[in-house]
Amino acid sequence: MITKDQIVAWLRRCADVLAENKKYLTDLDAAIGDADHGINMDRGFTRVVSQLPGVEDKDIGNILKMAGMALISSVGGAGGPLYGTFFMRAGMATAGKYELTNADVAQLLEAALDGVLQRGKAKLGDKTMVDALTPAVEAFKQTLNGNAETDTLTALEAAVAGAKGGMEATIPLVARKGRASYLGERSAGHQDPGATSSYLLLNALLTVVNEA
Amino acid sequence: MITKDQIVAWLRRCADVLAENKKYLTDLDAAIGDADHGINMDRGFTRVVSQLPGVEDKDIGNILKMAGMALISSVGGAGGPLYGTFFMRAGMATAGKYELTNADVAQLLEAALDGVLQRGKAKLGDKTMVDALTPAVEAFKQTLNGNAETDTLTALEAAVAGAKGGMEATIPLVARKGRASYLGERSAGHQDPGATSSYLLLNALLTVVNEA
Amino acid sequence: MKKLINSPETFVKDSLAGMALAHPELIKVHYDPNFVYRADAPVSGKVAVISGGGSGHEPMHGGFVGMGMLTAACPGEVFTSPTPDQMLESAKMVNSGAGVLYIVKNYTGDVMNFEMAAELARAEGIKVQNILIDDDVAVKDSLYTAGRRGVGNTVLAEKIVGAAAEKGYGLDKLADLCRQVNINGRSMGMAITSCTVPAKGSPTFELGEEEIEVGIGIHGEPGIERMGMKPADEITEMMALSIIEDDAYTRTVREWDDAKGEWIEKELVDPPFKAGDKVIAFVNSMAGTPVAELYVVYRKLAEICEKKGLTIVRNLVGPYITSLEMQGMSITLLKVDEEMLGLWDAPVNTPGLRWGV
Amino acid sequence: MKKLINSPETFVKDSLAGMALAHPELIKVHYDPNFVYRADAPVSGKVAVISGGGSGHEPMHGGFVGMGMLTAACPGEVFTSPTPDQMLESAKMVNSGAGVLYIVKNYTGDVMNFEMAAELARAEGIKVQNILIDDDVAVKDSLYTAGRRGVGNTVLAEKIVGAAAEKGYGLDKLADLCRQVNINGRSMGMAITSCTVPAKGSPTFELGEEEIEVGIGIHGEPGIERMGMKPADEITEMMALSIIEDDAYTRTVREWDDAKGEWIEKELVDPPFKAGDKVIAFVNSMAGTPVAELYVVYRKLAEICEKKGLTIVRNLVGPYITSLEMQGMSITLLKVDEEMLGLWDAPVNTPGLRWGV
Ligand SMILES: Nc1ncnc2c1ncn2[C@@H]1O[C@H](COP(=O)(O)OP(=O)(O)O)[C@@H](O)[C@H]1O
Ligand SMILES: Nc1ncnc2c1ncn2[C@@H]1O[C@H](COP(=O)(O)OP(=O)(O)O)[C@@H](O)[C@H]1O
Ligand SMILES: [Mg+2]
Ligand SMILES: [Mg+2]
Ligand SMILES: [Mg+2]
Ligand SMILES: [Mg+2]
Repeated sequence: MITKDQIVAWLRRCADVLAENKKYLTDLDAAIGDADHGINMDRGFTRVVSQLPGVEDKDIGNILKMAGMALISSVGGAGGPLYGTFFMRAGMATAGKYELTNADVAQLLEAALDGVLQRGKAKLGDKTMVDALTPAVEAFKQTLNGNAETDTLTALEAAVAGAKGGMEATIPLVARKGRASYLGERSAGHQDPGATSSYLLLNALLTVVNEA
Repeated sequence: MITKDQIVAWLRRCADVLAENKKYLTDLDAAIGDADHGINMDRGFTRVVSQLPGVEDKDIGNILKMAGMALISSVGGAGGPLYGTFFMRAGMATAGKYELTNADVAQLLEAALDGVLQRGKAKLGDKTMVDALTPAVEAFKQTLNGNAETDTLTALEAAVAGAKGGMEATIPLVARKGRASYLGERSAGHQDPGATSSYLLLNALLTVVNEA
Repeated sequence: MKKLINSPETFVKDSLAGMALAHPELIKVHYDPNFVYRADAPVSGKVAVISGGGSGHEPMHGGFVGMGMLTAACPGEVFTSPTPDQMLESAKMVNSGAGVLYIVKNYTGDVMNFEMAAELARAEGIKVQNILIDDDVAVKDSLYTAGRRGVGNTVLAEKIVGAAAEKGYGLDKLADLCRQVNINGRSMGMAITSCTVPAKGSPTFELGEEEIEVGIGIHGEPGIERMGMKPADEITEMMALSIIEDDAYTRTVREWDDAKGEWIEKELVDPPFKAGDKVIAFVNSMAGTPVAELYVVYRKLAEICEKKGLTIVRNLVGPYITSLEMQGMSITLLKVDEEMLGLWDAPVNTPGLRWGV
Repeated sequence: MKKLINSPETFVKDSLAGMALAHPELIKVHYDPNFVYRADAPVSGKVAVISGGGSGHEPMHGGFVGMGMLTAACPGEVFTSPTPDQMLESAKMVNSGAGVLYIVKNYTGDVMNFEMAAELARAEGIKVQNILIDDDVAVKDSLYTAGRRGVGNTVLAEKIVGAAAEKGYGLDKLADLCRQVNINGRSMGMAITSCTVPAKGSPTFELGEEEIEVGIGIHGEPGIERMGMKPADEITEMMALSIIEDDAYTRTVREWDDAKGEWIEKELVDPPFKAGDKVIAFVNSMAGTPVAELYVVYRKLAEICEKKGLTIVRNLVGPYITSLEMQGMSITLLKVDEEMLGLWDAPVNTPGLRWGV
């Protein structure tokens, strides 16, 4: 079970984590992109947090949609539409809810990933955030599979482990989508910044749920 | 006595010396000017030498005037008009001659210096080529003074010593003319590039006469 | 990092404010969301031409807003694509009812943001078409990448399409023209020094004392090859030949099909240059390279074009699509027909480009 | 040293050749001696306006040759004043019989070479006047120096005087106008990085990672003060106030007295700015600073002018009088009356400046 307050705490936690990792993500992006991913994500979540007070008393769906809109209109670049879509779809999947069952969380994650896939048209192995998100969503669903009793924490731990594995697995890959793809073979040997921020966002959720 | 051939040898020698000292003069100019004096003088004397064949059989006056014209139309900057005028006036002072007595040389030097003074309006102590040329011309005349027997070499040696002293004496001076004057007090502590090239030119004449 | 800015955070807004103060008769600036628009917009009966992209490429795009060129421009953060709300709000501000053409440089971020903007604008009843510019021949294996980047040809497209909008071309005809300009233009860039993104504060890449990088993008994206410094003529020849001898180039783009009411995939083919072509030759500074050096490049480029049978009918030489303070240059050749040439010559009055007025 | 040149020796000529190829309808280039001249010169009945100076400041001066501005320009080697034969031959080529005005930046070399040229031209029966531009307020104690340097105001003078020549002003009236423009304009420059003279191959001066130099000249001459990097607003304020609050400035110049047939000394006084003045504001890039940063500076400059009661009636923002690839900028303010303003607005058609055509 994840409560509305935990969702709000998650978004604040995302802002903190991205502020802490601003330079790290930007440096990753400098190697194979244009050195702005950390700066963009930090700007985006600063905006999200600044708009939280206006929606904190609404349902989870509305809160996540607000986050999506805020990201879309403040991040820019590739990250903006992708993470914006991620949270918009997450919000649509949780419309009207004030707490989320494991099944709700699974739906949220699946819808969000679908949004990213539709918007960006990346496939697994293209060295993008999809490479972290896909195994995470898979692991979450698998952990639940036929086992309604599994607690959210365990499933989230599996998801985050999946994201981490996916993120690290981007290192040897040659990018086929986004700015890193211009480097061709030279993109191999570097961890993808978007996969890294995806891992950080999911890990932030785990931390929040863990603290409860 | 200085012969026409020695004058021709002098001009060639000037070209060699300036080529050798191109970087040195340019570095001096970088400190208090615009880093081109050596480059300019080298370009100028390369032009002089290239035009020598056309006038080598003419009189000293014509040869020196050619040098003046060549410098005027190839050096540019402050050095061009000043050294151009120097050699033009030297040429006018030696019109029709094929060899120069000590008195002729004194006249040549005096006329040349006068030209520089008229063109540039610098006074002694302004930290310019005038500071090397003036003591040189003075020393040459003084050495001859009332002593028609003095040989040219001795007088030239005195002149070059005068130029050297004048050149070195520019070091502590604050520039009041030319580009170095923009530095105000900051021009002190550096040797003037124009005074240095003047010393080199006179020393080249000494070398040539000495070799004879 | 040494730049004439007050802070990385205020750079884009301060610069927009200065531009607005300097050219009040040509442009206005809207803040939050940020966009530059024609002082006299909306222009009755005319299609609005809007472009945008990350900041740091000035005068492109904001400096190309004005009579005969862009109706509006959306500046993002430095090197970061702008956001859909900028594109939407500017469209609402300058749409005369004749519709909006978004000119989009082919970068993942720009493409996605402009697609979202188009969807939002359509939802508000505005007719919109997005046309891509993807002219950078330095991007190889484009089947496996995000495709060729949009670079120098964007400037030429904005001029030509802007003139056509001024002449009263309808949205579909304008989109056709923009697509024609895109497939007939090719570019390549090189860097002598790196740029420094203000928010990062250190150079994007490092080049040695005697090193250059050929094939870089306008955001300091790595190029094809790093090599020792060479005479300008050699560099120019290498780049000009890469452009002129580039094969037919095929790729799929997404455009909106108004009849079907959905995005469709379209295959576009750039025809290779051939002897007899008339071209506009554009030698562009990445900002830090002075115009005197651009003319050295232009001299050689003109010689090569002549040798290859291309007739340069017009040229543009200067810093028009820049990369912050980067030293380097790019070359663009655009094959033109009489229609495009007439539109190129048509009057233009913007902060960055002006003639005929 | 990394530059887009073929060699230091060929740089000036290659660049001139490229410019001639790019703008055949506007200009022609003569080699040995080198000068750029209007394609349609001599222009019957009009006084020829000729300027020149060291190369490395492009587009000034060659890029300002054309209808409504310069009739000819003499480029020297990089940062080295051109020679009298260039000035003489260009005068002979473009003189229509109405005489020649030499616009001379106040550097010892330029002054002497142009004086020699004037003497030579007069000997050939050409009416000539030399007018100095000396607007750099960074030069202090000018009683003990070669005086203030000619910098940004040169661009404005060439535009205004060129327009007046186009209108048919006679030589004396033109010389008067040029003198008026000179005494009413003041400038100041600053550098973020040094330039590198090609023949020298290394930077003229060294600035630290966080150092700037205020008061530099356009040849990398040292400035008034070296200081730590500051926000653009602070730098702009410091420079703008140095210009606006500069006292009356008195100096002696040499001009030719036609009646007396000799050079005479003339005392000229620059009146200080005062509230109510109308000014042209010119924010210039030393080349390496991109226009986006210039607008940041312009924003603050406009604010300061307003506070000081100066009305900016026109502005010019861009790289017009540069210093090779130097990063930095200069500010020029020129007090104008109705006559000058009308001449500023008059059509101009040159490679570097164009409007009204
Ligand atoms: N088509 C795509 N689908 C999914 N993710 C993508 C795609 N293109 C890029 N990305 C992700 O976006 C990240 C870069 O984001 P960011 O730096 O914010 O954008 P930009 O490349 O526009 O500067 C990449 O590391 C990658 O993970
Ligand atoms: N008015 C002057 N009279 C005499 N010599 C001068 C004058 N102005 C400058 N000089 C000399 O010229 C030298 C600089 O020459 P150069 O570097 O060729 O010219 P520029 O300063 O134009 O670059 C100075 O070192 C100085 O000796
Ligand atoms: Mg990025
Ligand atoms: Mg010098
Ligand atoms: Mg980006
Ligand atoms: Mg010089």
